[in-house]
Amino acid sequence: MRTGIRAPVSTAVAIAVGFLVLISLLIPGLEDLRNQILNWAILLAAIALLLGLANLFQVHFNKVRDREKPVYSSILLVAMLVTFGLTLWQGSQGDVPKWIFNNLQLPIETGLMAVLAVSLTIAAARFFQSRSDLMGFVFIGALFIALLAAAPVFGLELPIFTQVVGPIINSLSISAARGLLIGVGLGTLATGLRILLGADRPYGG
Amino acid sequence: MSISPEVLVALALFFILLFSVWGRNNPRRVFRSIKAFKELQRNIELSVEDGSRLQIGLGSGGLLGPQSAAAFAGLTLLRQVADIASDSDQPPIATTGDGALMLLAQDTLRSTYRRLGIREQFNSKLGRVTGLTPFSHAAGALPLILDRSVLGSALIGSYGNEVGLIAGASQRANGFTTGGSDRLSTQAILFAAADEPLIGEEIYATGAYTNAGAAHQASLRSQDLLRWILIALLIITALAPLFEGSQIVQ
Amino acid sequence: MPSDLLSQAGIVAAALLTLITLSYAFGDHPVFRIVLYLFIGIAAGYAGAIAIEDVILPQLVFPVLDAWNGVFQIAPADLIVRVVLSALLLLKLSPRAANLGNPVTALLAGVGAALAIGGAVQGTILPQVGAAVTTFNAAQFDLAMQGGHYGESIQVVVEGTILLLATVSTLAYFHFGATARGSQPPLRPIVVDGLAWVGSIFIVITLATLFAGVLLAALSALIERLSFLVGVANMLMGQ
Amino acid sequence: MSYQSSQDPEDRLPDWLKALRKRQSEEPKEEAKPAQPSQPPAAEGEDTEPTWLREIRERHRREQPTDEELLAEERALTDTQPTAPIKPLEKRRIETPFEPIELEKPVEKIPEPVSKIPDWLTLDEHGESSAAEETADEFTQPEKRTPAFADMEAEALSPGELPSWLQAIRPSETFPEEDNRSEEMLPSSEETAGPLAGLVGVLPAEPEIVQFGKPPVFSARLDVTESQARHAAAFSRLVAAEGRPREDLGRQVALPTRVLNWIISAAVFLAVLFPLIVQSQGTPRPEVDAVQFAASTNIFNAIDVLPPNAPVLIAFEVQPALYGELSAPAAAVLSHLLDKQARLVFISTQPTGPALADRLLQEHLSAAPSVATGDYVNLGYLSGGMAALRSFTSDPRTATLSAAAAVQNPWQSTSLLAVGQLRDFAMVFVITSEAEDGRAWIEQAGSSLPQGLYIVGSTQSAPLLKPYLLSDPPTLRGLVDGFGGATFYERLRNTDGLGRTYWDAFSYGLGAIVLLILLGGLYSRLIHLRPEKPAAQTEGKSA
Repeated sequence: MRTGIRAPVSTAVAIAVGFLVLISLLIPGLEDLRNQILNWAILLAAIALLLGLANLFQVHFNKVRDREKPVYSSILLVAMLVTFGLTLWQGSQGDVPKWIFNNLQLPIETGLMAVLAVSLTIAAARFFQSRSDLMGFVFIGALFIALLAAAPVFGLELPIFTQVVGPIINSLSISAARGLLIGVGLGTLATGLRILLGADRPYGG
Repeated sequence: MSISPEVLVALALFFILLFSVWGRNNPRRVFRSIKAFKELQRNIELSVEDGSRLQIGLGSGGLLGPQSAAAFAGLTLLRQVADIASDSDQPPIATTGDGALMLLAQDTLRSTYRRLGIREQFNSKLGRVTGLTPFSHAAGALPLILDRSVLGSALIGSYGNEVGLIAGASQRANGFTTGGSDRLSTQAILFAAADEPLIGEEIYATGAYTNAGAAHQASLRSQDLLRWILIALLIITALAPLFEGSQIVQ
Repeated sequence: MPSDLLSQAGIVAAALLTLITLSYAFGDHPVFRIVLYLFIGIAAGYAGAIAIEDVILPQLVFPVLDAWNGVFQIAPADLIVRVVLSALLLLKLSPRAANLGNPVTALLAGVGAALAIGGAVQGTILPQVGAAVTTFNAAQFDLAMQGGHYGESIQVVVEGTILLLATVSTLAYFHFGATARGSQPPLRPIVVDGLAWVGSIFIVITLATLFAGVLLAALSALIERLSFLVGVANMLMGQ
Repeated sequence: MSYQSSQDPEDRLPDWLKALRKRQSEEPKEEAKPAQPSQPPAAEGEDTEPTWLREIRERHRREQPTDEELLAEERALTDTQPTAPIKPLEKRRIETPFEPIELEKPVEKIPEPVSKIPDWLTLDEHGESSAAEETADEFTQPEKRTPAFADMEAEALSPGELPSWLQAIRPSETFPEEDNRSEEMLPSSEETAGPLAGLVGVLPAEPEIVQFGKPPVFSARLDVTESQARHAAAFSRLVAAEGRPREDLGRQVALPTRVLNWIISAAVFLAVLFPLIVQSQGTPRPEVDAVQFAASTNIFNAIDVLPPNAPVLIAFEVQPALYGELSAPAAAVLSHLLDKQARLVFISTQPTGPALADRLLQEHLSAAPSVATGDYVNLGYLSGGMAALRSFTSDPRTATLSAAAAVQNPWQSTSLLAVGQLRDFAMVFVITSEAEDGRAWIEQAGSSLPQGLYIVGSTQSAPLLKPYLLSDPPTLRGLVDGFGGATFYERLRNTDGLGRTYWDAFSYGLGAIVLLILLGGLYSRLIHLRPEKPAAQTEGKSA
């Protein structure tokens, strides 16, 4: 059995669908077609998410089978299957899924975010180790101003930062952020066009 | 003065096609140096030499929005790294937090392996989701880094704050991290916490800086040209109210 | 009461998980790993179930079941396309038939690329360029000129120029094209290089401001978590 | 379009649905919701259906748009579209990609080996032939190679030795064939699809620096072919060994660094814990006339004049990770809204948004009568990202909401009876942790809201959202961000809330962080100052 679909088919699909959606975004009259394609894409993305779930399951099932840190992987598998089954059964607003979300998932996730406070402090404290040039000084200097402008420090108000220097730094960074965003937009535009031109074929074409 | 969306898209398209033909063989026309790419190349070499693994992170932004472009840049890098390192003891591993991106990563690896004639060595574990939400995706990548299963991580995709966890773990384990994102706050985290950050639009230049093909280089040149067109437009738009104002005054 | 018991168990579980997660700040350890894997599993299971509940059932399964019974919620052609695309995508599960699903991932890539282009142009580039009109405070400038306060009008121009320079030089910083110089690093035109240098300072300032924002957000998360732990400790000691 | 599920016979359901039904009937879920008048009569087929399935179905049925609604949606979706036609250039250009690209010739499937010989062995020849036929490859031309790859070529680096029995059964005649392939058969950098088809060669990207070397194609192919067996032998080992820690002692983190990290962690934790434990409230709150909080004052003023029972839409775009931070400013603003007897309507484009919104209300605002009695509307999760958001902001009533909203028809509730368009809401709030989500709402909804939009944001989103406060006309009318915003807002209202509780810890934590960064910087500069380093890094990462 030959299972490969020839690349031109995939490339043609990507280009045709991509241009259709793009044209429908730029000129009016094709909204129905676009919505149709977007509905398919939303459905396919959801199915892809399930394939992701299957991949996660497979990777960790294999680890359990191969006795490669099986405790961790079996915890993951049990947690995944129980949450999946219960949420499907009761609905995402059901009591048990809500309990799991509020008392298990949320504390860990906010906890990980809280750990970031330490990780980022360490990163900033070690910043000069890797970068002791002018830009390093500018970064740390601006970081100090931005931090000191945020709130009183050890209970002491520092109006020079909150009312004078802080707003200046903020205003400059808003303008520079605009430049950064336009640049990101240009990069996005070019990257998207490469897919539509068939020059980039990440779908295996 | 303004520019309409369709004109901007048409211009970009035209410039890419133009630069694909014009001036592409001029050896003096090159790109500025970006340290992150040099370091990335060094780490790829290192990973091939000592048989260690590289992680290419694609983020968890998904495909249905503007954030998809960042992941496409990551997929280009994946293809290029796989081309070089698939032959090594430990081929690169692609991690993501989105199902559709996982499929594209697997497709990319599968086609690369097929092209290299080693399709039997492809394994779907090489393109995987480590978690299905942004933070759980990062959490899933932590053991890879903390256990030093990967030598380094190239994070090119749409990441949020969770990138700080990955970069932090990398610092703890003395691993190498480079990367960028379409989100500015993520770029800020990487600027401080990654070994070599890619800032602004530099992630979209990944293909051109890794010799991914003529189109990548042409699109980078068209980006440059559009940049100056927009700069001109920006200056005119910003100054116009003053001149209009002074005309009114006169 | 069982619900009370459940909620108290929830608080204790949440406190324990918080404590273990926070302990990662001091170093990695096996208990933290267990919590990490628990988290990945729960988040994945929850996300998968929501995908089924909110998208796959109403968009695919129910329409198919109804069509089976001769009732068409959506046009038959549309339904057929959905079923075929979904089936092809599911072939990705099989190592041997995975290639058959390539056109479907290609479709997703095409849609993604188009949305990226649309979003970049309509959502970022044009609005941001459009926002440049506010760089110079034209109203204040006009008023100053009309009132003969030329000093104030110059101030408006200077402020605006600095802000415009921040945007323009930042954009210029990223200019990639350069000229090769043998074994020397490639060089950009001097004007571009100069502008880029100015831009790099603005960029670094911006990144510092944004980094401060993330750091403060993380600090806030830490405070909320520790406050929760203190609350639970007080509750336990009070009992 | 008619829709009847009454003919859903049980026996036609797939097994897994049957199983679910069975379990459901054994454990009947509490019937909490009354049937909606707009629903078609319950059908016998549905009686045996699980509650959750039926709820989703019912919601879905209700959401079948009428023809009129469809027309409305069509109109709505055209409103922001530009009118100029697209250039025909793209259309002409997209024709070229359909040039025939032969990626893979049909290959007869090699029968599965009956012995224990692995698959790849039998595929060796097969892989060879298909490789020779691949003409659509994207290999670039042979490029300058890095030393690493030169090493790779050497046999010495071969990762797995080929067992002799493998050597014996290996079809060796394939190699000369591979060698004899003509240059044309080999892949080049030529673009094989798309409008760039036929273009060969790439621009050198800074030759001496950026040479992402791939091995020369010819030898690489030969290498690869030979290495198939070696790698295959090594492969099972390497994939399986992924979880094994690398024995690389040279890369162990130095003890002083670990101690330093430990000290930093302890300092931050203690600085935050101390004020929380002693419940200190000594840090001054921002003054009510503080200029930097002018955007928060705007929100206060707008809510203060809100008439009772005004419908207020709240987009709850909060990632779970930042729920902790956002709970303070969100609780401050929502409690003001609840005091003004606003009718709150929640929606979210995040799957976890509705659950978090419920949690916030129950955790911090349960004292409000409307929260205690459940007199608020949660429209649930709006799936489909930007496209769905555009549809919702154009015409909220036709948007597809999640199953969670299926519990009751939200549009029949008193809060929403008077709401047909987005502009019918007295105020629209976005509570967001990410600037991108806030931006999406501003861009999609800002133009259709004459009264503008209000945002309660995270500290990290504020720098990127502030420009919208200055735009002309202002699309964003007010912003409360982070603990600072929460504390200020509580001061304005003359109340104590989460902001007050956290404010001292925030101030002390911030102080500790500033101090640690300063000390860390000094430590790096003074103690670890290596004279040769700055010279080597003058270009820096940023340059």
